Amino acid sequence: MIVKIISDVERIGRNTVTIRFSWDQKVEPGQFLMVWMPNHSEIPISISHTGPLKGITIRSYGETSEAMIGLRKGDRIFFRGPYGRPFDIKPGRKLIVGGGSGMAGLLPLVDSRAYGVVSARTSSDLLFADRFAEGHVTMVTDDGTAGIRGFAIDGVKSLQLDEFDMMYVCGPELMLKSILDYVAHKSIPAQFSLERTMKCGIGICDSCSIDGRQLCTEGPTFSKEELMGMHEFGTTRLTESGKRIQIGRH
Amino acid sequence: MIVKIISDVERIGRNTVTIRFSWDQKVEPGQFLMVWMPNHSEIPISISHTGPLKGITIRSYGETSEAMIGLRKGDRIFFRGPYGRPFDIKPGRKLIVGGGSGMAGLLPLVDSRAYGVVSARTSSDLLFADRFAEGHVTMVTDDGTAGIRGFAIDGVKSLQLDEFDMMYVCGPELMLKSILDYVAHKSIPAQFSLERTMKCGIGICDSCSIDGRQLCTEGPTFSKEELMGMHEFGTTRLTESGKRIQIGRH
Amino acid sequence: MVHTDTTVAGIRLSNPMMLASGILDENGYTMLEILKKGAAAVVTKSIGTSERTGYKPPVVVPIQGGLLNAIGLANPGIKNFRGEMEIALRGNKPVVGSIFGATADEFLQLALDMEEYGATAVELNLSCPHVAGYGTEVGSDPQLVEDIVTTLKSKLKIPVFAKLSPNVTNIVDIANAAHKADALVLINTVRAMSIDIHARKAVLTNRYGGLSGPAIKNVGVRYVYEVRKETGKEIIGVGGIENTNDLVEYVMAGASAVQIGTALYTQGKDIFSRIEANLEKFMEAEGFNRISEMIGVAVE
Amino acid sequence: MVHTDTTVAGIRLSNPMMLASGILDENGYTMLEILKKGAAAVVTKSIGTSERTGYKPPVVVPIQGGLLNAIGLANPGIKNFRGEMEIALRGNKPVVGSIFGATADEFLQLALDMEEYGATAVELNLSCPHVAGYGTEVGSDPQLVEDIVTTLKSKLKIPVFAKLSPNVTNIVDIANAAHKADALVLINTVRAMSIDIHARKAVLTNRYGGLSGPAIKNVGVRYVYEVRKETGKEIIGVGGIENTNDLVEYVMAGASAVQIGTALYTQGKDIFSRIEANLEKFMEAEGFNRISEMIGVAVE
Ligand SMILES: Cc1cc2nc3c(=O)[nH]c(=O)nc-3n(C[C@H](O)[C@H](O)[C@H](O)COP(=O)(O)OP(=O)(O)OC[C@H]3O[C@@H](n4cnc5c(N)ncnc54)[C@H](O)[C@@H]3O)c2cc1C
Ligand SMILES: Cc1cc2nc3c(=O)[nH]c(=O)nc-3n(C[C@H](O)[C@H](O)[C@H](O)COP(=O)(O)OP(=O)(O)OC[C@H]3O[C@@H](n4cnc5c(N)ncnc54)[C@H](O)[C@@H]3O)c2cc1C
Ligand SMILES: Cc1cc2nc3c(=O)[nH]c(=O)nc-3n(C[C@H](O)[C@H](O)[C@H](O)COP(=O)(O)O)c2cc1C
Ligand SMILES: Cc1cc2nc3c(=O)[nH]c(=O)nc-3n(C[C@H](O)[C@H](O)[C@H](O)COP(=O)(O)O)c2cc1C
Ligand code: FES
Ligand code: FES
Repeated sequence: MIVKIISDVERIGRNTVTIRFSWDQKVEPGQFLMVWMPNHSEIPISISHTGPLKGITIRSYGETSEAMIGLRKGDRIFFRGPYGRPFDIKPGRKLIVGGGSGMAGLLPLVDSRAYGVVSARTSSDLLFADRFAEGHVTMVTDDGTAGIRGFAIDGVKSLQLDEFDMMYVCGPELMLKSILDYVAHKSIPAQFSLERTMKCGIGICDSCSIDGRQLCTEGPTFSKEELMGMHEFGTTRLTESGKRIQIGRH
Repeated sequence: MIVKIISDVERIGRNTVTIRFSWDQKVEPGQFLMVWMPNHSEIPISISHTGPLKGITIRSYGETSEAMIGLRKGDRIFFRGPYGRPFDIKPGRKLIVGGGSGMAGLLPLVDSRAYGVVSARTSSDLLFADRFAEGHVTMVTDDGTAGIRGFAIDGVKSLQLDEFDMMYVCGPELMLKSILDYVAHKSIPAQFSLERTMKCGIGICDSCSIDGRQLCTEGPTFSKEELMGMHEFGTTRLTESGKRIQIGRH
Repeated sequence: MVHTDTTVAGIRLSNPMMLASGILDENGYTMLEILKKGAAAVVTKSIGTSERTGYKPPVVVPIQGGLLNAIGLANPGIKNFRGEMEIALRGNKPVVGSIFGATADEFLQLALDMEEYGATAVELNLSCPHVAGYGTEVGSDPQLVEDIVTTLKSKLKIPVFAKLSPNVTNIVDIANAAHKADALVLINTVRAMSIDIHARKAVLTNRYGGLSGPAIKNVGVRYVYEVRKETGKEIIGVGGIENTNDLVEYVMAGASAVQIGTALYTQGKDIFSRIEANLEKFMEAEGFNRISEMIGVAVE
Repeated sequence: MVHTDTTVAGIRLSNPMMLASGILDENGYTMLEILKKGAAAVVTKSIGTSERTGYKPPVVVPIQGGLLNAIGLANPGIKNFRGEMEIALRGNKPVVGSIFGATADEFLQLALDMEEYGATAVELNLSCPHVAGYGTEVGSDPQLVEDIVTTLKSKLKIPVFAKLSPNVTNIVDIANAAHKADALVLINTVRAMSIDIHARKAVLTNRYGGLSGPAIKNVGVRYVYEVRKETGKEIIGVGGIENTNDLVEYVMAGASAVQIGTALYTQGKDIFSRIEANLEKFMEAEGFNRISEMIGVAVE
């Protein structure tokens, strides 16, 4: 395991923190770490800050992420990585679509010209909407407490897609699916970062697989074209035990 | 094991052959190989030809060397290496003193200005005396069948040592000892290549050691100064079992 | 002409390589992909009677020389595995169902289900080194091993492979106990552990795990050689194979075929086709026409 | 202030590192040199009652991840070893006499000679994996292990270390059988084999050999941890240690001291002083003042 001292913990939303630590390692947007909380578990977390002072942004969903957001400056953080295929960044104007904690992995892509569709269940869960330039963001909430009431796809539909050179999407798989269905036959190129159960992070345990490809090594980013041919995308996945289940909203 | 096809076997004396094979590996004069004869044993052999077409020169003393001199062109040769600290070659005029098969490891040092003292039990055992330039060699035999009757040291004593910039010596340890004793307090610098029982070739089995140093890794070449401080040099060594015995003539 | 196809326990294989149990073989689509990539057969991850989530991660730790794992026999339960078998079998190549249980009866039920699902053979995991009550605890008891194998052989039509543990004092005793199996699979992982010195704690949640990869290759070769020499049984070699030379080493030690696991991580999925191409070259250069000519040639 | 000195079985060591048996320890002068280079103690190569030349070379094969060896217990016989002990003892540091035998009586005679020669302790090689009648064949029989250890403890004044084999189904049984020993040494080499695919033959003349080096480090850590946890005994850890982190991993798994063998080949003789310097830095950074504070901290 790699071990680093936490230089800063910033609370950035309800149950959500960004943990910073210096780590002299080249990482690219879209890559992730397997972060180990001794006495809890090891979970995949995207790298939200890819400069020399690295950062990860965690929302607490369960035992391990809960423990992780309790970490303090000066504590140690244990992890392995970086893992995964990064986004293939295309020059030009970016459309960034993030659902829930999915925005964490998209943050390194945000630049002054990027436009964001940031969605969440409720307004206090909206992540990194403030990182886009003035007027460059559409917010979407399930409950309508901020921005458009609806799902991420509704935010996307409200935009003129041909203004953008590439679309980058991350969030729950059903959200990704709804967006893929919408853009499938449009000319905008798109890349999607998926989340599935991950145990090994290195392409051997098969828990994260989709249509024979491992999210942890061949993904988590996939192009529109790659996803379009996949049977499992948006339909079924394996649980921790390896049992096949229908994909539902989290 | 490294395996090579033998490109040539040259008989160069009584029970002595040179085996050639191409091997794309930098080796330096004084280094050796651990040569494996499957179904026999594995023995240390100096590299007598250090160019791209490598060569080793073997005299048959026992089972394994006997089998080795029976190898033919087209056969395979198995070995590991190169091992050992090479001679530290000093520019200038070389005095090369070889006893018996000890000449094999000295051969790569022979150049047009080098002078040789080549010794053996009897004339038919003299090795590589013909490789020195006309008039640049003194032969010595125990039985007087060629050159000076006596031991290598007698050949050395017949020379003006201050004509040489470095002396390189290889042969039975008692021969080396007699020469060291002679040159110890003379100004000529000298290097000696030793032979002791070798099992591993990589500095762990302790069978080749002398005064805490391993012939196979820290030797087999040692400078005059290094040897002068050694208790074991020319006095005792360990046998294959690890039993300490007095060093006698082979 | 060089032929890289071979036969083990009567099963024809287009080359001597199978995917090892537990690596990329819980999802039917992944198995299908591995078959497309050139594996001659796949072995499923070990399946038990009921669903288990296994241990909490870390369940795999990359270490020098290989991997350490303690997945904890996570599996969906045999009934939930039918669908994955169906998908994998679309590859039209052998699919071996690996199963684990605590008793002969459990193994039998699992094996009958696998047979019904269309498995080409069953592989008995008698050797998982890190779950109490299963694996090695079963596989180091010669009487129990004999019971299980005998029971299965009397009821099944498909071949039975017995996968043995290297974590025993005398492998030949166990191999003899499993003598009715159609082939023996050697070896499962070697029991090991990794401690994180900064966390001051074992990394695997289960603390103990199984070592796989290059670190155990020469251990596997030794078991294959010894069991081949002492029992003459057909053997499938596994442990640390990551290139053609490794495969040949196992075959010369007595393996009729091999399985590859950890190298999927270090070498990628192209490993099967890459090794197959190099194997042809090796056989050509060394004058072997068929795999069978190489099996056990080093055994003496 | 950081202190790297420690104690095992009542023997004071200037640091936790000893030279492992069988590596650079058949010649007294070499042992002396290793002590000068920073080892806190040396263990001699294993000595038996009579002279043995061992197997014909190849007796050592460098392989990926370490070394394979089958020296075959070459040794000059105990009577011829007195001289080497005398030379080694000039180092004024502990010299542990390793011995091997087939019976409790043989072990006793050897141990009494070692004691007379001035050995600081004796280490019983109950674990050499490749000579019939010795080593593992002795060390996997709990009754015989208990006999040997009990006999020696009743007659010797110096401490007794029992070196155990990893090639057993249940190490805890053997460790319990050796419970009267002052310390347990874990592990000896793991049984393995290397085949040369061009020669179509096992490389070692003895065919089977013992695997050492990094490949077995995590295996050794596991044995130390398990035996420490289950028996609480004092342990000397050995197997694949080549840097400070490896040493600390063994200590946190429960070792009071360690031995280093194969790394002499990969890292050279300066390994002892290099590790000692880095160990001080590690302890300082991690807030440990003494080795004893680290022993077994990962055991839970
Ligand atoms: C490639 C990848 C990158 C990721 N990056 C991030 C990141 O940057 N930040 C981050 O906070 N999380 C990220 N995740 C998700 C994170 O790994 C999970 O939230 C985490 O595994 C939950 O572990 P836990 O033990 O805290 O919760 P668990 O106890 O495992 O889960 C608690 C409950 O939350 C649900 N749940 C788990 N994950 C999610 C989720 N992502 N969304 C909604 N519900 C969920 C579970 O189904 C369960 O019901 C990423 C996942 C992947 C695969
Ligand atoms: C660093 C090194 C380099 C060497 N280079 C060469 C070389 O280039 N060419 C070469 O022919 N030999 C060389 N030798 C010697 C060679 O290794 C031995 O001759 C060989 O080990 C003998 O093995 P064997 O099985 O044939 O004979 P064994 O059966 O081991 O020995 C047969 C008998 O010959 C005696 N004997 C063994 N070696 C010698 C020797 N060197 N001189 C005289 N008597 C001996 C033995 O004591 C024994 O009585 C070298 C040795 C070393 C240590
Ligand atoms: C992550 C992982 C999971 C494994 N799961 C199983 C399993 O479920 N059943 C089984 O019989 N062997 C299992 N094994 C052992 C492998 O099948 C194989 O015997 C071992 O890894 C050695 O081969 P390798 O070095 O090629 O990986 C697993 C190995 C690994 C690395
Ligand atoms: C060449 C060699 C010879 C060995 N000889 C002995 C021996 O005589 N007695 C013994 O108890 N262990 C012997 N061992 C085992 C070592 O003492 C040690 O237990 C093992 O090598 C693991 O440690 P390492 O990885 O640091 O080498 C030998 C090991 C090697 C490599
Ligand atoms: S997490 Fe194991 S294969 Fe992707
Ligand atoms: S030959 Fe083994 S130490 Fe030199």
